[in-house]
Amino acid sequence: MAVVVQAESFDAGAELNAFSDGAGVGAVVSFTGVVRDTDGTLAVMEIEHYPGMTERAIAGIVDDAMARWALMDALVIHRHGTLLAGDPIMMVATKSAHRADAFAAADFLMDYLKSRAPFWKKETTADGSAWVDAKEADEDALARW
Amino acid sequence: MAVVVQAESFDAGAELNAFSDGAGVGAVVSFTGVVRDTDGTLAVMEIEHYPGMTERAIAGIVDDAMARWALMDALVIHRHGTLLAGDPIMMVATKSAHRADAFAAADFLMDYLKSRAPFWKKETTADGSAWVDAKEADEDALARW
Amino acid sequence: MNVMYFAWVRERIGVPSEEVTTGAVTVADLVAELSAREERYASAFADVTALRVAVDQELTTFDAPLAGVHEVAFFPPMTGG
Amino acid sequence: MNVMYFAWVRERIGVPSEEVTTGAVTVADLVAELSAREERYASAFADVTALRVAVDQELTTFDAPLAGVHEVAFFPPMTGG
Repeated sequence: MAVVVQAESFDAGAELNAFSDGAGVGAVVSFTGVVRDTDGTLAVMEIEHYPGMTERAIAGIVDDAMARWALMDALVIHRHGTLLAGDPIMMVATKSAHRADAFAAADFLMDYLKSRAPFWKKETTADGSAWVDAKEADEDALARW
Repeated sequence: MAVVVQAESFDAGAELNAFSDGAGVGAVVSFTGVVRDTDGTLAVMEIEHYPGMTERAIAGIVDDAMARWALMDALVIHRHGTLLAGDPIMMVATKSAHRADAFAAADFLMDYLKSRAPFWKKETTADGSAWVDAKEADEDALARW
Repeated sequence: MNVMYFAWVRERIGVPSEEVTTGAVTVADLVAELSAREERYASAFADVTALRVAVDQELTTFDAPLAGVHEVAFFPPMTGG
Repeated sequence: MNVMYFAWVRERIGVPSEEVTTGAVTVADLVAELSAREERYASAFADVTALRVAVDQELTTFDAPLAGVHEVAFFPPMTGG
């Protein structure tokens, strides 16, 4: 298991390739979250986090995923600090013998990281800055698991 | 949409990076299938396909996915010919504004490619060669959609 | 019409494809006609529930009509992905 | 104990963290004590249903006891991923 919390950018493709090796691996799933600029007005996205708790919360979520599905490994990278539209925010990867485990675990990791890892996003546009509200749908998504 | 059927290997990380760009993209999901050597005895995997129908069947499956989910794009790469343990067999990638669409579409594409794209795998071990049987679970998985 | 065979169907019949002149009305009729012709066909088609068929590169069923068809392919369930 | 604030809670209270000496038995008691102290706390804690709390870096509820606790953090619902 690898959990990385960093301000620096990362290369999702290089991370995927480095992660994919291993005896018995048949299926690798990755998710990359990108700073989305819905209407072309986003200047910056700032991501605040809770150092210490962040790593601990993510490791706990990854432990849960490893216990629930037959995974060979899981990777989480999550950035904080100032990001621009199109920048990679975070990445999850899972690997398993079979596709169903790799898919379900990656989906689960994303749902829990979204609502249970201590990150907060603030968007700045020409109109000013605003904290991104948590969506009810994201909290509801946890009930799937 | 890109559908690639080829004998040559491919670089999943490079493909993922080339695929991930685009205005409004917030979520990119990839699946990579790898030749799995369960007990260390696999010599080669041969993948036979039906040229012409293969491209047509995959394009039909991708069209279905693009119609069902809000995708900005989808990519399918699938190899045929002779592969060794650890080699990448195929890859699916989807991108969307939101993670739920990207995940569901990639999962759907995999289920349909598994049972509806005309590929057949043959495994050769020290004990000889055998065609891989389709699993009932793979056919059943289609009922999810 | 061009008749194609894949995977173990190809191996049992011994050729990947062949030109067949037939008056068969449906795929099932063609299967019966080929099976009556030689043991290698009878062996490949012994259990059609273990087979799939595509007509002009579209998956279909064994009761599909053959009028105007250019290409019929027989193969086991697919194992892509 | 060390009390931390994140996102708009931090902005309203005006500091990222502070050392608080308190006899509060639960998180809710601490919230009441801080809210009574100054308007900026009252404003940040006006609607605790819009807040989450972590005690020693574990998410918990507002009725959690504070005995032996080193760190309490208040923040809005998380928006990671």
